[in-house]
Amino acid sequence: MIRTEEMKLNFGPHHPSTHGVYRAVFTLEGEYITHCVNHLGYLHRGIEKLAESKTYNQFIPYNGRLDYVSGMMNEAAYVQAVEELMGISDQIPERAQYIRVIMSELQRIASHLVFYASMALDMAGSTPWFYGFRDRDRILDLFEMAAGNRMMPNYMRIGGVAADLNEEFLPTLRKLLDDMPKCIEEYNGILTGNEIFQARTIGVAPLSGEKALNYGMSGPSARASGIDYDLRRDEPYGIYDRFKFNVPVTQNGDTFDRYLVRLLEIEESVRILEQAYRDLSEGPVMAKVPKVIKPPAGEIFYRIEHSKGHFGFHIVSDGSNKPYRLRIYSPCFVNVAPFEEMAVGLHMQDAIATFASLDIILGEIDR
Amino acid sequence: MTFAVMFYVIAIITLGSALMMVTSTNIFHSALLMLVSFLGIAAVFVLLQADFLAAAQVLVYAGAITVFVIFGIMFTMKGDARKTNRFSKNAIPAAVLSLILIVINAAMVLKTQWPVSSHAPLEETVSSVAELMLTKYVVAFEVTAVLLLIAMIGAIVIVKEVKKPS
Amino acid sequence: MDKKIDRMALVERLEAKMGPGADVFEDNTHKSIRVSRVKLLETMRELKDNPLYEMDILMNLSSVDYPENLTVIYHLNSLRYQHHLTVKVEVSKDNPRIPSVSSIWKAAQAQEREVFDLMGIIFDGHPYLRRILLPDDFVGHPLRKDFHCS
Amino acid sequence: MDIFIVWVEIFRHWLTVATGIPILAEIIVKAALTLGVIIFVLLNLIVLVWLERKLSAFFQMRRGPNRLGPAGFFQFPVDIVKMLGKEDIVPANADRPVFLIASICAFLTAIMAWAVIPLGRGLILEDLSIGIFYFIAIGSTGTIAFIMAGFSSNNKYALLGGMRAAAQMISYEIPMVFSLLGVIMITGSLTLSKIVEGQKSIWFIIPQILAFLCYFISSIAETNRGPFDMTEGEQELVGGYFLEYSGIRYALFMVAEYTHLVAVSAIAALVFLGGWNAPFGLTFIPGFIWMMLKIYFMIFLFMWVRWTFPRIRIDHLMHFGWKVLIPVSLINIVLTGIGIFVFRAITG
Repeated sequence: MIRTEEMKLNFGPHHPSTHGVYRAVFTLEGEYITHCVNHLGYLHRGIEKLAESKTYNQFIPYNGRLDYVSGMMNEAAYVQAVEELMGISDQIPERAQYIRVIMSELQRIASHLVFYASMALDMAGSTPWFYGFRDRDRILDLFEMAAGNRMMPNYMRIGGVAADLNEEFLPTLRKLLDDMPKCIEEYNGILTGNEIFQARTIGVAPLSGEKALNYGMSGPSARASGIDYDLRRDEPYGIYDRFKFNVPVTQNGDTFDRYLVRLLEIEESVRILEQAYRDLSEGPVMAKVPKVIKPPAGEIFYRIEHSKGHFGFHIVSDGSNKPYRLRIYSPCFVNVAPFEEMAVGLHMQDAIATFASLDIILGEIDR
Repeated sequence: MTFAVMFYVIAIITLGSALMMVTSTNIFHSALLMLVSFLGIAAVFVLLQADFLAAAQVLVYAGAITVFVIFGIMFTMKGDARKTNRFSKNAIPAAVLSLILIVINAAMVLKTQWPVSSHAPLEETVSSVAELMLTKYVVAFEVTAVLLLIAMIGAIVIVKEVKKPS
Repeated sequence: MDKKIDRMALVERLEAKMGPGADVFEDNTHKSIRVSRVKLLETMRELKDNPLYEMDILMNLSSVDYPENLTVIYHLNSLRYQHHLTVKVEVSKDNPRIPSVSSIWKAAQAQEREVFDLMGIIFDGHPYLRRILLPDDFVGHPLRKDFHCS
Repeated sequence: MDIFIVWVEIFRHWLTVATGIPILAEIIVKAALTLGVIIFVLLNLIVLVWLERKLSAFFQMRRGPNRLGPAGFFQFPVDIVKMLGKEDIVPANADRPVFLIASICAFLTAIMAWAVIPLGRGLILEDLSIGIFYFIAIGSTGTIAFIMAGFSSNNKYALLGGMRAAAQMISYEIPMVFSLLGVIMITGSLTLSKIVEGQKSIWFIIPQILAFLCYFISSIAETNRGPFDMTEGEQELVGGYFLEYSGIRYALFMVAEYTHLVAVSAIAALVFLGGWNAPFGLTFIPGFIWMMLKIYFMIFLFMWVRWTFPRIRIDHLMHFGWKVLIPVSLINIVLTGIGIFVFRAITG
């Protein structure tokens, strides 16, 4: 038999499709992958160690640097974890709760739009990129109005949010919500229905629900494999029990499904936003919390449904004003692990599409 | 006069690249020099007013065969390209054989009475070639086609992996 | 769907099943159970396979450097019952070894590597225990309290 | 367009008188004409680079270049200065001579095709009797340049790009040739000017619509443009065969790509869109202008496709080439044969 030489190929750390500084070592036979090894840590900044030398409030800005396309949600997770640890989560004002939901859902849409854009770009469709980023930019404009910063908002506070919404915010949000259905139609029109896109994604790298569970996957990537688990619905945190929405679940777990679930989630987020916009009432945005945050000694593991999966903080407090240990449970770190197994047997082009469909942000993996 | 000059320039390029192809230690360079040699032959065809043959030479030999040769080299190469085309250990017998071949060829070239045509070159070479192929030489043409088909099927069978009985 | 798990009953049942030496007892914060590292693997397998608990998701695997010992903390979750359980295992600082649960949950593979990398706990039976976030030639384990950054 | 030919005749006459040696005058005229064609192609490039930027911007809701000159048209001198100013890097382990020659080869093979492409009646460098066959033969050697570049860079990504180039271009040459065969059967000639003359009454796109589609698709693959830009494959191969090239050598590859694009569009315009024949009897517009309009219409189609679709997978590409395009183009040949037979039977 004629045998071809196997070849080791470094995919990353500086490769256009690794979404950051991730590196995988592929063993290729022709262009098919026979073995894949993940290498992480190129963006490691030691945030967990840093947290031990920062007070609880000082740590808030670091959240934006974790998953840098969904800073608002990271912050929401962190402040809610600390509130839970302090036992003041029932004192948060109504308006602040609604603002948190609005920001989180806007951030979820923004994050999924980045996914949509980069997934298209990883398949060389550069036009959808601009459609995704057009609308993400409008969301970032909203963040700028509220928080003064677009990507690293530093907006959430322990006990509420930093500032009330300014008067422009709600009309702009209204306009965005009105435009969203048309925009979603555009996304579907330009990419979802495309024959080449479907040929390259449907049936590629299927991940069974069982395997996804065993790997501890969560969020849209797991829901694409038929795992019907969404913390917003199943273990509501904050005020999520007040909203009506569906949890999109698909069964095949292939690249196309992971893509589709996220697009459907954008629609559901718009629904939540509509309800939050309707129910938002006047009132204070900050509870009365002590100047120096000193949670009682104890520990907590608190998760939220982040745009990438279950994002959690495991905080151990010794009663001082700094966390004794702060562990960030990041969904991307968990979701990237099965890629080693999924990539085997794929064509290189498919491996890149599959990697994109996992929606990895390296800032969160390497922390 | 100009014709002769052009012929000798082309001949030197063709033969020179062929010689370099044999002596090069890098198999990839050898393949590329073979391409130059093929193009030189095409140029000779052009000089002989056989433009269709020249284009066919470029298309088949330069465009397809060289590419396939390089393709094969790419897939099967191991390690450093610079030492892929080692000299044969049987250099002396090879030299003797080549010498005999050259002598025979030269003798044949010198002995043959070359017919010289005084016809004007054909305007449409393609149609005359086609006519000859489909009338006088149709059997040879068809046999070649069948042979190529057999070769193709054989290649597919060789390359295709035999599935182990499970 | 019963979301709350009866921890007392669970602890008793586990203790009975695992026999002496398992050292299963409830934490004083009433939020987690503690297991001795000798019987960790068996307990975990029981927690995952027993249809009464079905802890099929290993969420967080973190570790804390307490003054007296190192503690590895597993946050387990069940998709079916949607209940959580926190399992803690104490490891001495002199000999930080603990059996790996990566054969039960693959989710543990990467996270155990991370704990090994940052906290220096060695997981016996892990398929490829190497540093994951830090470079391979890094000296020390940064999340230990005796590691100073400056 | 006739004015060009008149000029050339005047120039040739003047040279013959001035030098007194007809063959020398002939050589000088040919050299000048060749230079003229090269300059024409390079001028096209300027427009093409601008057009690609503007069109991609249009498809992506952007503005594109808009600072230098009207609508950013004078971006190109800045580009050229940038390209020339870059360091010409040769990787340490590269196969140096091959690496250096490859980019020039790519440019040469692309420009050589222009010897037989007429831009108007008589506006042709050499109206070969095997014109279209020459074009195909020269086009096939372009593959070698890509393989040379990919192989000599000593880079795994470049090597993969080169391998893809070889596989893809050889596969797509076949449907491209077959799709042109239908037209050749109708006109009974390989000469491009005769093919154009044959379209006086009806453009060949109408009887040969299948062939046109096959030609269009396979020529996208031949020119390595999206969605078939496997050899470049920025997302997976980081640029493919010209990954290690910089500065002017990289620019040469780009020039080759665009030159090839114009050539392929020109052939499409000549063979299927009636060449310099004016549609609807609008003969007061010179044929040269019509020809340019048709070429740019084809280029617009190429760009439209490129900026709309994501990249196809290489094995889908091969399957499509071998299992769809080749059978379809073969069927087209059979249909054309039957059509010619029926037509002859009717007209006698």
